[in-house]
Amino acid sequence: MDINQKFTPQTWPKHPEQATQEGKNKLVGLWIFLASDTVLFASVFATYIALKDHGPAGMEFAAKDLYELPLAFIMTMLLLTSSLTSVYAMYHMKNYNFNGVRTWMGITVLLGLGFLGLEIYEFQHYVHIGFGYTQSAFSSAFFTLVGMHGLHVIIGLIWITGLITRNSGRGLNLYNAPKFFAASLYWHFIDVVWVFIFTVVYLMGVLG
Amino acid sequence: MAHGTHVEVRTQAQYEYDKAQSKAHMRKQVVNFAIMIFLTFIAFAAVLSGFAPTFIIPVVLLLAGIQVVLQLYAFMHLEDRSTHMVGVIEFFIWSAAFIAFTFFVAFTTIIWWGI
Amino acid sequence: MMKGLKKWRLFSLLTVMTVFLSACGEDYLSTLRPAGAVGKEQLNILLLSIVIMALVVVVVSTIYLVAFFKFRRSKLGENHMPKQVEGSHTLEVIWTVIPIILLLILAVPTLNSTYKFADVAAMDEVDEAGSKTALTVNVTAKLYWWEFEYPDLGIITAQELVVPTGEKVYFNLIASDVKHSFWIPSVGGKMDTNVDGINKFYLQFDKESVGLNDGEGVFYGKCAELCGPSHALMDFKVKALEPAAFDAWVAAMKATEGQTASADSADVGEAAFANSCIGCHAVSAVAGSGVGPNLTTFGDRNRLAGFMEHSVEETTNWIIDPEKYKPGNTMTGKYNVSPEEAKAISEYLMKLTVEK
Amino acid sequence: MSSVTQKKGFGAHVWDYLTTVDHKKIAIMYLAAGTLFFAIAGFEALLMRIQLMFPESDFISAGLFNELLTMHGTTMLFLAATPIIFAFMNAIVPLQIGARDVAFPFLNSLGFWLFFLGAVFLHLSFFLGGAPDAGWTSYASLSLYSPGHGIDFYILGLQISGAGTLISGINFIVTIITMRAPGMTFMRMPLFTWTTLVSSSLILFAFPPLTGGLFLMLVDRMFGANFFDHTMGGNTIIWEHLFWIFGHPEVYILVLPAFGLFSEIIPVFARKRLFGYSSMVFATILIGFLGFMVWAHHMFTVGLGATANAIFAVATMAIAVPTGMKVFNWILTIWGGSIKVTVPMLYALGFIPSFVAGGVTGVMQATAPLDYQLHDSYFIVAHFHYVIVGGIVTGLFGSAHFYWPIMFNRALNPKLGALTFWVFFIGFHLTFFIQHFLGLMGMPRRVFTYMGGQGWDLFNFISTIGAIMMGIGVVLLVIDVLLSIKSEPVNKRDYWGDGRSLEWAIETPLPFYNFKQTPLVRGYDPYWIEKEEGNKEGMVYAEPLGEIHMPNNSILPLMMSIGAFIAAFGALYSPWGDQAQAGATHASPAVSLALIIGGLGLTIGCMIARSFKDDLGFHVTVAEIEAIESDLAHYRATGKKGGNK
Ligand code: HEA
Ligand code: HEA
Ligand code: HEC
Ligand code: CUA
Ligand SMILES: [Cu+2]
Repeated sequence: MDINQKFTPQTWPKHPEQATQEGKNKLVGLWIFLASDTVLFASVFATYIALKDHGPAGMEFAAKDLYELPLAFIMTMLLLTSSLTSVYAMYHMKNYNFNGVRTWMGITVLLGLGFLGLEIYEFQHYVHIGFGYTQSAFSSAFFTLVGMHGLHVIIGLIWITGLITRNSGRGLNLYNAPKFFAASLYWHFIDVVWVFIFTVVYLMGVLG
Repeated sequence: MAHGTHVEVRTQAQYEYDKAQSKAHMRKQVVNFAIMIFLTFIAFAAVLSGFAPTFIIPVVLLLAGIQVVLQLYAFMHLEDRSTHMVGVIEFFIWSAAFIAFTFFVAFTTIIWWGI
Repeated sequence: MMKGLKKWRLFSLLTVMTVFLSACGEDYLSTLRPAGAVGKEQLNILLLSIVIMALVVVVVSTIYLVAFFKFRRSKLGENHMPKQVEGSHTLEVIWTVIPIILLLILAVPTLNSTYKFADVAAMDEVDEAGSKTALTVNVTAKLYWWEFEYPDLGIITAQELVVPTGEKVYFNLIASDVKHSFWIPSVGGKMDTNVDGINKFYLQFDKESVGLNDGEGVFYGKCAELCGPSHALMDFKVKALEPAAFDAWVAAMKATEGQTASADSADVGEAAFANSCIGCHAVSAVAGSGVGPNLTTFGDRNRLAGFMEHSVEETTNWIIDPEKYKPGNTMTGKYNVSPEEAKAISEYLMKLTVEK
Repeated sequence: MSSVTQKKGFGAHVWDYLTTVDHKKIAIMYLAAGTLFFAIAGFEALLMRIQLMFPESDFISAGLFNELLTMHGTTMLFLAATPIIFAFMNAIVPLQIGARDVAFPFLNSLGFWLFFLGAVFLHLSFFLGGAPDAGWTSYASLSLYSPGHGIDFYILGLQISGAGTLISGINFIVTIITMRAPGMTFMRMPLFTWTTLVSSSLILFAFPPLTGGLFLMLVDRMFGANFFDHTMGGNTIIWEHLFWIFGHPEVYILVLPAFGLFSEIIPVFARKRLFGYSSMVFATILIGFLGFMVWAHHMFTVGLGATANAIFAVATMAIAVPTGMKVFNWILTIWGGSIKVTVPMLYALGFIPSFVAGGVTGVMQATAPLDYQLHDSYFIVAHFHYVIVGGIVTGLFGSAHFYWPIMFNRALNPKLGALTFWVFFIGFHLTFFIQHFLGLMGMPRRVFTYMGGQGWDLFNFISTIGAIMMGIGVVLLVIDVLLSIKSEPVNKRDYWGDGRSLEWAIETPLPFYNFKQTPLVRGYDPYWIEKEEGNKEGMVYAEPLGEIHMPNNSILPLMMSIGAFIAAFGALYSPWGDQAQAGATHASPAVSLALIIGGLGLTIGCMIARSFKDDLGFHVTVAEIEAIESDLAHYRATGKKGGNK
């Protein structure tokens, strides 16, 4: 594989992300990793469910009164939309349009940043009203679960930003195509996890 | 490790065809996206509707399940059967989902109902 | 005829095994010499499973040895080329079905006993007068000692559990610091004492403990969950009394209500005890849970602190430096007594008894 | 370029190993590290056994005993058995599937260094205030209570080495899925490759719960969270579940590859195709699957309720069926074969009855109401040492003799090997058989001493004698290994004469790129097929001789692991947790933060450096390949290196 190999839209393979052995390895590897990460999240999710609303005698905070749905809804919309924008980026990658990739990945990052900002605001708010990390088993479980997702968001953002910066000068090639594709898969996975977080934590939390 | 990559040059006709295909595919993705948004709306609305939690909880969980399948198969391209080793990947992902499911069941039943 | 013969064979195998196994271990401690219904049922499952397992091991080993000796290259010649077989469906079916059958045989008593041993519904049953029909003991495991409370009788004791024979005794189990596990091997299986919540189960004592182990007259109980340095020493003892004797014991225990040690006593031991020890150790059986073991029946104990020789001398040594005997125990360093006082206290403690 | 053609100084050799991404060298490092930790953990076992030789002995103190116990169990499972198995996977699997290396050579090296530095970190606890002492299971109530930093070392050490294990697991899965030579379909893969795949998948799904559980305990102890503190609403049973969701699959993670190794050894020395190949594959997958559904059989006495106990009891028993399928298939492979009793075969033959004996006691424990008696008694200790020593350790010792020629181009001494086997094997049964009865006679496990006169004295004494014999056996094995360094090189393919799978088709010593051309696989047991057809070349090839693309060495994996190692100290001495409040030594917030951020910064910095510097590997030209091959031929013929210029 030659990193300087030049392509035209016509010579650009239909599946650029899988045109090389390295690309295939990378994608299978990432999927396998996601399977593993799913189980990691499942462990923490299950712990959260078991500890929901459990705290020392006289604990003030219960999920029911704590969560605010409008905020969760906006966050969900941001993340869902960012999933679509990263699909757009992949669409342009297949068409050998690096500018398209860059623009849509950029938008994805912005949406992700918005999500992250809201999450930080939310955490900050909870701590402010006295629902801190060491408050109760419930608070520890909440912050750990949602925070772990937030950490994934941060990693995803760094990853995508890094890819755009690194490759902005040299455009698409068969060496970086699988990298973009892998980053976008990872980003979708973050969205998948969030679907469960807003359902299990926020929606079911508000239901009591 | 592979040797240099063997690159095929597509004919103009093939290229046009692929391009049209992928455009159509992208339109489908937008529809998928609309469905996801719609499902999210229903889930939030259901919770605010004030029905009994015993009814709403299964519904929102089901909606979440549908969204996840959409993400996996549409956005993450699992439906593309030409993906390298896609069957094996599916096997691993669904195994993970199954194991995750057993954790939920175990933790919701035996931890608090048993003791 | 064939069937009868088989039954007879199985039966004699079982007898031989029972005799062999019961030669193993001491009657106050061994799971192989059970002294109660629960333990007996568990021993029966053990025997059944050993028979099945021995069968499996013998069959496998036989086929394997035959194969091994029959097909040595030294016998077949260096150049012998065996036939390259792929497998056999018939054989595969056989060795799938037979194990399944064996496991099903084992599964029946498993399910049966699992539900039976977990059935503690009788704990809440009351007679017409509204008092409980079954005896319940609250067991609290603490670093490294055991507290036994009889909630319906209003008495409490430590280190030595006293129970009546011939009836089911129910237990509420909990730990107050770290997890332990409550086990009386010769009476029945164990149950953990968690810190998070109460576990319930029952045991039945069918044999009086009087004649056991050369006059000591107790069953041995063990802590079966690693709980720190002195886990190995967290033993307790069990006295199983016939119902009348048990009732007498309960009455004697109740009679200790209000008993205490006086700081003004002429007995140097009692006075010193009242000054240094009474904060943790009660000397009345009608008292709440304590920081240290309730010592009302100390004079009746068979062991000191669960495992040491029960004598004035050893008690004195214990009081002077418990850490030496039970590393990590929670009594160490919480009081100050001279060796002379310690000896006097020991003598005083030996006089605390309800049984004589 | 080639390691054969150039003479190198000592420093260059060390550097070569620190930076290598070659699966064969990583295998050797895994083997060396694993053996070191096996010796340490075995030594700890000997100390424990000597303490238990006589009642009321005061050879070692109660606290130290608990530390030895914990470190013995933890080290044996995570730091001895796992790496030695990884050593064989690394050395053999790429050869068996005809690949040049694993899918991610860089990650392979990272996995090793994370494992190794995590292991070193854990062992530093002995010198920094005391080792962990809550058992390898580290149940939450006791491990939160435990003073000092022992448990913190356990958490962080396992977290780091566990990450390494997970990375290696993913790597093997991808390697086996994507890197097989043409013609190597899934149903033609040798069983060791299959068991590696299934066992790696178990790692994939079982390690995350451990990582999760350890993380919860980490924040509980070091950062004031409350997952397991019941006074704050926490629940210690969650730890038990997470631990055993991991812990049960873990034992199959270890035993499946051992099964795979025996499935390689037995057909070779029976000179016969593995009986029931497809049912062996099926059984392996089934065991892996069932392995996830039975974890609560370690928790029968916890009080989960009758229904949970009943379900888990029956599910556990079910595992006997696929395992039995495997046992019978091995025996039927022997049946009708032509058995040559070599040292590896001795181990295989000793394995079958020992493992069955251990397996059936497992089924007895699965019988929940009976387990109320057996749980946490020496019966359990007997059970798991029978399956572990009888199954895994025999597998590893046997494979060491079996694969030594491929890994080192030397053979171990057969006479000494047989002696080792007998001493070790007899010692093993002496040690552990008798422990079944100790358990039934009421002896709990994890006791540092026992009072005399409870009927346990004689059996404990015998058990210790057996352990000493095992120790002698291990020392003999080590002597054997040392002697082999000076022995004649093997210099040939198919050392045992009856090799069947691809790894036997290459002449030793192996060039760093393995097969010079990718082989074409024409059926199950490909090398056997070629031999049957009289192919003297070894294999037929799927491609003409051409340029070979190989990965570059890199020091970054080691640097990244060092970063994690440093950060772990920052967390260990964190001033924010309950530990610090309880008075254990701790650092100031600034120092702790500096270590955490600095360490993780080093790790992340290396990652960024890695992704910003394109690493495309290098190409070995046809001329170079030919030179290397002729060098090797020259070496094989004359015993001299680099003669051919
Ligand atoms: C390599 C490791 C290994 C393996 C392979 C096994 C295999 C099995 N184990 Fe074991 N086990 C451990 C390692 C292992 N175990 C460890 C380390 C512990 C203790 C952990 C701790 O507490 O520290 C433990 C503890 C343990 C317990 C918990 C006991 C307790 O603490 O109370 C149980 C209970 O069910 C159990 C069951 C089983 C079963 C049913 C199998 C089965 O897989 C065995 C199947 C095999 C056979 C049955 C033999 C071959 C089959 C045939 C020949 C067919 C015919 C057979 C029949 C019909 C029976 N094991
Ligand atoms: C892979 C797993 C494995 C292996 C191989 C072993 C091997 C051995 N184990 Fe281990 N053991 C466990 C895993 C293992 N164990 C686990 C998980 C526990 C439970 C821990 C817990 O409860 O938390 C346990 C617990 C355990 C106990 C119970 C302790 C207790 O409950 O109180 C005992 C006691 O007899 C014991 C003994 C032995 C012995 C004698 C060996 C022998 O086979 C060891 C043989 C090896 C040697 C003797 C080494 C010889 C080497 C030297 C002498 C050094 C030579 C030096 C050089 C060459 C430089 N083990
Ligand atoms: C801090 C509370 C505390 C104080 C003060 C204390 N003890 Fe104890 N004592 C304990 C505890 C806890 C144990 C159980 C130790 C164990 O077995 O691990 C115990 C055990 C004993 C035992 C053995 C009990 C048995 O049933 O076998 C004796 C005897 C005893 N203490 C006597 C004394 C005397 C005498 C003093 C005063 C000089 C004293 N204790 C002061 C807490 C205390
Ligand atoms: Cu209490 Cu062990
Ligand atoms: Cu298990």
